[in-house]
Amino acid sequence: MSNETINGRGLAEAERLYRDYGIRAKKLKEQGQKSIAYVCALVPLEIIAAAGFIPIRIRGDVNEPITKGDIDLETIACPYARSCFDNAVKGRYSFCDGLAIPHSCDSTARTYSVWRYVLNFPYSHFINTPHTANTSALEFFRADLKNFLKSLGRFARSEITDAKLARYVELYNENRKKVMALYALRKQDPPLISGAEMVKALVAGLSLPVEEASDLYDQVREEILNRKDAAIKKLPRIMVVGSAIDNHDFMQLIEESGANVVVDDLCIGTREFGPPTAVTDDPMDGIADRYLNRINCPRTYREKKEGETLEDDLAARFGDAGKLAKEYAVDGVILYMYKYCDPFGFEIPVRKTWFESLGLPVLYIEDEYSAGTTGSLRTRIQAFLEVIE
Amino acid sequence: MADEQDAKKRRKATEAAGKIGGMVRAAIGGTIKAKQEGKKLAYAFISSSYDEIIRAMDIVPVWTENYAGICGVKRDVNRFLERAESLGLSRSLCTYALCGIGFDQMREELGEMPPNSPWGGQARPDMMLSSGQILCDPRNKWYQASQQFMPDVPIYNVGLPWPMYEDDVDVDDVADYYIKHIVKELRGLIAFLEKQTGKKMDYDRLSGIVALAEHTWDLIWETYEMRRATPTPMDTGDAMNTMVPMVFMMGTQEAYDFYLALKAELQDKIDRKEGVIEDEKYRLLWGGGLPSWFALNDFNYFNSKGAVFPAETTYRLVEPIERLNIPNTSDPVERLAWRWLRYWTYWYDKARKRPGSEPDVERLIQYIEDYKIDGIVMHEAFSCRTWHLGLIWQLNQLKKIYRPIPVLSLGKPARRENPSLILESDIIDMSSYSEVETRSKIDAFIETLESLKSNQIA
Amino acid sequence: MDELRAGATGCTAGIDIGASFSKAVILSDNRILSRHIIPSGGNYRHAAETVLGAALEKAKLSRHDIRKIVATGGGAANVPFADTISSDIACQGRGVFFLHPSVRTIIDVGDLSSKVSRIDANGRTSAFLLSGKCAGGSARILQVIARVLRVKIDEIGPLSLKSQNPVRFNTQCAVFAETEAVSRIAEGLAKEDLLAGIHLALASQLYTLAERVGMEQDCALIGGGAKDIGLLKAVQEIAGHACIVPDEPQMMAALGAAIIAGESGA
Amino acid sequence: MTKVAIIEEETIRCSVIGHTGPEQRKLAGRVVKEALDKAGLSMEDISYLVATGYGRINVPFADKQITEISCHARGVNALFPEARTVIDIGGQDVKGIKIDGQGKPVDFVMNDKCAAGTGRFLEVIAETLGLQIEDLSRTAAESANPARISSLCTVFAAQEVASRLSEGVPLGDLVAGIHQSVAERIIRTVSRLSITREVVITGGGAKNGNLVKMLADKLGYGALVPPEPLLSGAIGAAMLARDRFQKAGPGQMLKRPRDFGEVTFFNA
Ligand SMILES: Nc1ncnc2c1ncn2[C@@H]1O[C@H](COP(=O)(O)OP(=O)(O)O)[C@@H](O)[C@H]1O
Ligand SMILES: Nc1ncnc2c1ncn2[C@@H]1O[C@H](COP(=O)(O)OP(=O)(O)O)[C@@H](O)[C@H]1O
Ligand code: SF4
Ligand code: SF4
Ligand code: SF4
Repeated sequence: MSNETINGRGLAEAERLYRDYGIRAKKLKEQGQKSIAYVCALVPLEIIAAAGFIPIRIRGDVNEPITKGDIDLETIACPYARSCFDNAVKGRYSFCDGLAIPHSCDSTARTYSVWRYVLNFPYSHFINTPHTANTSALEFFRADLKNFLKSLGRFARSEITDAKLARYVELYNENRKKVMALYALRKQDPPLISGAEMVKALVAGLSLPVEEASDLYDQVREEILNRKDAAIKKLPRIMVVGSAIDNHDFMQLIEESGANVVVDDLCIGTREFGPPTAVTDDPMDGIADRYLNRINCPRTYREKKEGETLEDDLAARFGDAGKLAKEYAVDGVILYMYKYCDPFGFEIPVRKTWFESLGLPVLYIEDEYSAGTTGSLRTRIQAFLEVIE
Repeated sequence: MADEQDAKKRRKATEAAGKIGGMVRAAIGGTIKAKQEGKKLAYAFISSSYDEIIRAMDIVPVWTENYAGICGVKRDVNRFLERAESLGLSRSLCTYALCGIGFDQMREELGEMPPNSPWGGQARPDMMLSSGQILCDPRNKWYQASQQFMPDVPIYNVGLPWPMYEDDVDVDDVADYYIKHIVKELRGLIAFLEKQTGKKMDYDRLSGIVALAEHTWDLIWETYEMRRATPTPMDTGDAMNTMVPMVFMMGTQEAYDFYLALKAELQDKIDRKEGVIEDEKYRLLWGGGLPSWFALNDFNYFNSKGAVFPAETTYRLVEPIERLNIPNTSDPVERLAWRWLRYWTYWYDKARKRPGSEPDVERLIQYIEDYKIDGIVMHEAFSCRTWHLGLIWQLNQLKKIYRPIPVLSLGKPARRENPSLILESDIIDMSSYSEVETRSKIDAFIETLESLKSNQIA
Repeated sequence: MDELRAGATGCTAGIDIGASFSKAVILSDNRILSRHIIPSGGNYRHAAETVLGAALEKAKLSRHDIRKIVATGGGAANVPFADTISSDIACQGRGVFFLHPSVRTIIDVGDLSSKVSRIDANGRTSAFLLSGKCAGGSARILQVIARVLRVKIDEIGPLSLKSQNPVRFNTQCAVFAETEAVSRIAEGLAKEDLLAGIHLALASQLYTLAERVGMEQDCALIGGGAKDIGLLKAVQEIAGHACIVPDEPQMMAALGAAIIAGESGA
Repeated sequence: MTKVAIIEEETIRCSVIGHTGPEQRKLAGRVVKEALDKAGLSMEDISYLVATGYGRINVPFADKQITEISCHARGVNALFPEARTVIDIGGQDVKGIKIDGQGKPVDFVMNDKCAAGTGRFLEVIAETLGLQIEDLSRTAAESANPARISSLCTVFAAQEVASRLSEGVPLGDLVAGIHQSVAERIIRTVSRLSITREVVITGGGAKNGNLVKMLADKLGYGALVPPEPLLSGAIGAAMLARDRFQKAGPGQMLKRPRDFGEVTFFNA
């Protein structure tokens, strides 16, 4: 199957799918295959896939000035969300049949109506992901996901059985495992795959049916393992921590400045691909649990337990990232945030404190989601690397 | 000469609005005093459906947004914003939160109130009540950020969702699991407060306070409706003051009495046909956004140009209780939950009847009609996404779906053009505000209204 | 000539004191008798005197012949002899409507700021937006670049049209644009490609502003920037349709002011 | 401005400051030659050469490019070992750098998007008023009553200043107001770091005594200024060059011919 669906191999194929994003889904559409566009890692892909749709993650484009999107959306939304919206308004996702938006943050939730009306997809749905993570919230979320499932089922005119859900839980878990296997190639020094290559591969996969994405990741891995001429040198090892990065430009900038990006805590990165969905009797239990409790995004409030010290609390909130930093032997951390991103913004001081307490130097960058900022970022990054040296 | 003219046109503020300054000062002073007396203080966010619960537990709320607003009015925010920035917080975040965090950090570091704090300062809390509702990220993260330098102060985060407006989802179909969750969150809050105070909740007392609050809701709603009179007896400039008891004192007798007095005053003004200004030429709707607290004078400027604001969407946080269709229940917590859900979904059914409409747009249309509105004014504060995202779109949508009001169409089939002005500045950060520029925008807007009016007559 | 004199009892004048240029238009019975434009220089009051004087001279009139004078533009408050002041938005609207009654959207690219407005079928403004407190989205950047490239401002438009390959221009700041332009040229970039890139960047800002008030097919580009054919092309490209540039696009506000002066009673 | 410093062991052998035109590459070569001539040295005598600053990539004959952040930190540390915060006011940007006792930067912030609040702002105002940049400080000192400048934007502010001057506002008051405005912006940028003493102000802006005084007023304590603030970056670069050379050990550095690469772009 893989050879028939994916022409070209590994990195080259990833590059093609990354550049011509959505091309595969457009092709499949000719055969009647429908897809649902979505924003944010908090949308349960298992449900969309089980309903018979390809989930297509909406991307921004750092090289494309935001124009049409600004007509309906205030510029005080985060620039990443604005760019995603701009691209959608410009018709890059018009091949999709529906839209799913979760309550990730103000920049997405408060603009749901704008997305819904301006893009005018035949189907749209808002997933009301709770902000707090307790048992009541989990129950609520489960009910809300059932509601999503029902609504999708109505649109698809088909019943979404538990067996189908369970099947996609399995497929997505497998997919996530393959991504993490790619990450493992970066534990070596120098890493076998660069940060920029990684972004391209991961993003490419987000526009494919999950089975094909898994194949793609396999092929990339195979190619990397056999690659003799990789130009990756031994350089300081950097971890990038922040909200969402879906263009390779930023990683490339870091790597051009004389460092290797070896791991991250990002969307379209380990935050999204790291945690698997628990296999439960009712698949929805595992799904609700993953998207509320396991995806460790600051938009979900995790409370400081009684009697916990501040250090305990930080360890509970950022321990995952800290573990990765250790596993991948990083030399420094770049905290990367978009302007107007409240969920991450309020955590910058504690995150900085936390990484510094692990002995890691931290560079904090607030960016605009535009390749236009490259020039001024270069100086900051180079200076940071000089500090690490 | 200009002064003379201004004097003639000078707006007549309500007496009620005049009382607010004193009330706020007393409230803030009161929290500091309460602290000294050993009462329990809680940092809290407005519009989080927990006012009655806090009051019933005798906890003294410290409204942190309010205090930031006060700093804004007093034009003393810079040192707190800069402090927050130096902690690593971006200036693009909610400036209320930045001001609050900056202030708290300074107080903690000094071990006392920062020198010359506006109105005596913001007292150190015994607990913090976050609001992880669908409304706003900063209220979900602000207190957590403050814990970095107040690790001993516990937080309870109340997560209160409501369903988003969808074409194909009826609120009643989902209300079940929403209510269940909201009730649990509120009960969790009660348990938390019981633990913090060592006292048990007195549910009869809570019921009493909920009932008082609901009477207050109705009363407030009536005062809003009274402003439909021509000339309007009160405008938004005043409402930005008179909202204080609604927002910060809900569930108290004082708030109820305040609105009782306001209602009587408005009735009196209506009977005497006394308007905000003598010669009311344009009726405007404050159609969204929080005001710039340091520039409330701009409302006077509008007034001096013959424009009044009989209505605003901002801070209109009540609907008539009866119309909320709250199911019968003797449990005050359940009642709170239903009121919450129904309030936020109040406009959904109306919106469903007009294709392309949306609850927020529907509300604008209703107010335009009820208050005989000539124009809309909105404010886009850069630091607050919550109240300011979607405004442009609402305006666009309004133009698209709203049928022309006959008087303005002048027999022509043209769409009604709603004149619009979007000011760009912030709630408390003055660095982005320019009075000259704002006023010249207002001038141009008034000219626009003038020419539309003259079209109407022609 | 006598005819003109005869009509002169009903003469009105509009004066637009802009940040960079001051303009005056003298109007009689809906006919333009004369118009004049001079650089504003540092002293607005002086500029107002001079530009009106010159316009009067062209029309062979004296101050007494003018029934009413309306001032507009950023420096309007400095015109002591004006009877009233009117906002530039209203004036532009009237001016454009006078010449091109079909126009519904007006994009004014002035020296310090850009303004976008919509007018209805009666020539009244129904909505408008101004660019912010940053000169980045205005015509000033064109002036700056012209200086860097050592070409006359009138030449940048034609030069830009030659570009096959517009670059992406990063700097929004009208001041730092100079530095970026200098170093890009030093890197060997062709002047026309740089210009075309700047035109695209500016046009896209203008377009977004225009779309916010509602851009319609019948659209006019005015102000000093409208004289730049490269900018015009870029705006049209992004908007996907043609834009009218009135004769003497810089004079629209002054013209409108003169019209408003004529309307407002005796 | 392009600056060159040559150091030998601990001492500065010589330094030269030249104007940065559009032809950076050509200029860098010329200024270095001038410095060498002054010191009586030739290029072969230079063991290691570090280029820094906005145009650092345009110095083809450098052994290494290092950001101005590290260089300023190092340079200031060499001059004032007690310094913990550096405020660098350049023409292209304003930077705040926190440094440790070794002169390593530990944190930094910069404003390089908007000319308001940079040295460039002052240049534009000086140009508008027909003053020399060197005279600004003195002119401002004449004022007891600084005018409030309401525009933040450089372009708007220049306009505002010009028209208020014509309204009869005294020149000194306007210039003082402009200084006030720049000082506020700088403090706003730099206070994103928690500023700790001692504070050193460098870069061209530090040559402006009035500006330095206003900054000190806002800080609430005095700030240190190097004898030639324009040179801190170049000195730091030279120190870092020496550090690198010493670390590598003599003979270890590759000696490659330094190409002065004169290039001119404006042949018109
Ligand atoms: N031929 C041209 N091409 C490009 N820009 C021009 C041209 N002529 C004038 N400008 C620009 O137009 C601006 C002046 O426009 P104007 O509408 O008169 O502004 P203002 O009324 O604010 O003075 C100046 O910034 C100038 O650079
Ligand atoms: N003699 C002087 N007096 C006052 N200010 C000066 C003087 N010389 C330079 N400056 C200021 O210094 C700035 C340039 O500083 P510099 O550190 O050389 O910047 P850069 O390295 O970015 O070119 C100028 O913009 C100007 O404001
Ligand atoms: S970057 Fe931040 S604000 Fe933007 S979409 Fe993500 S979480 Fe929301
Ligand atoms: S973002 Fe808006 S609603 Fe939220 S706390 Fe800030 S000002 Fe209030
Ligand atoms: S970026 Fe440039 S043009 Fe914009 S405000 Fe700053 S100085 Fe002015």
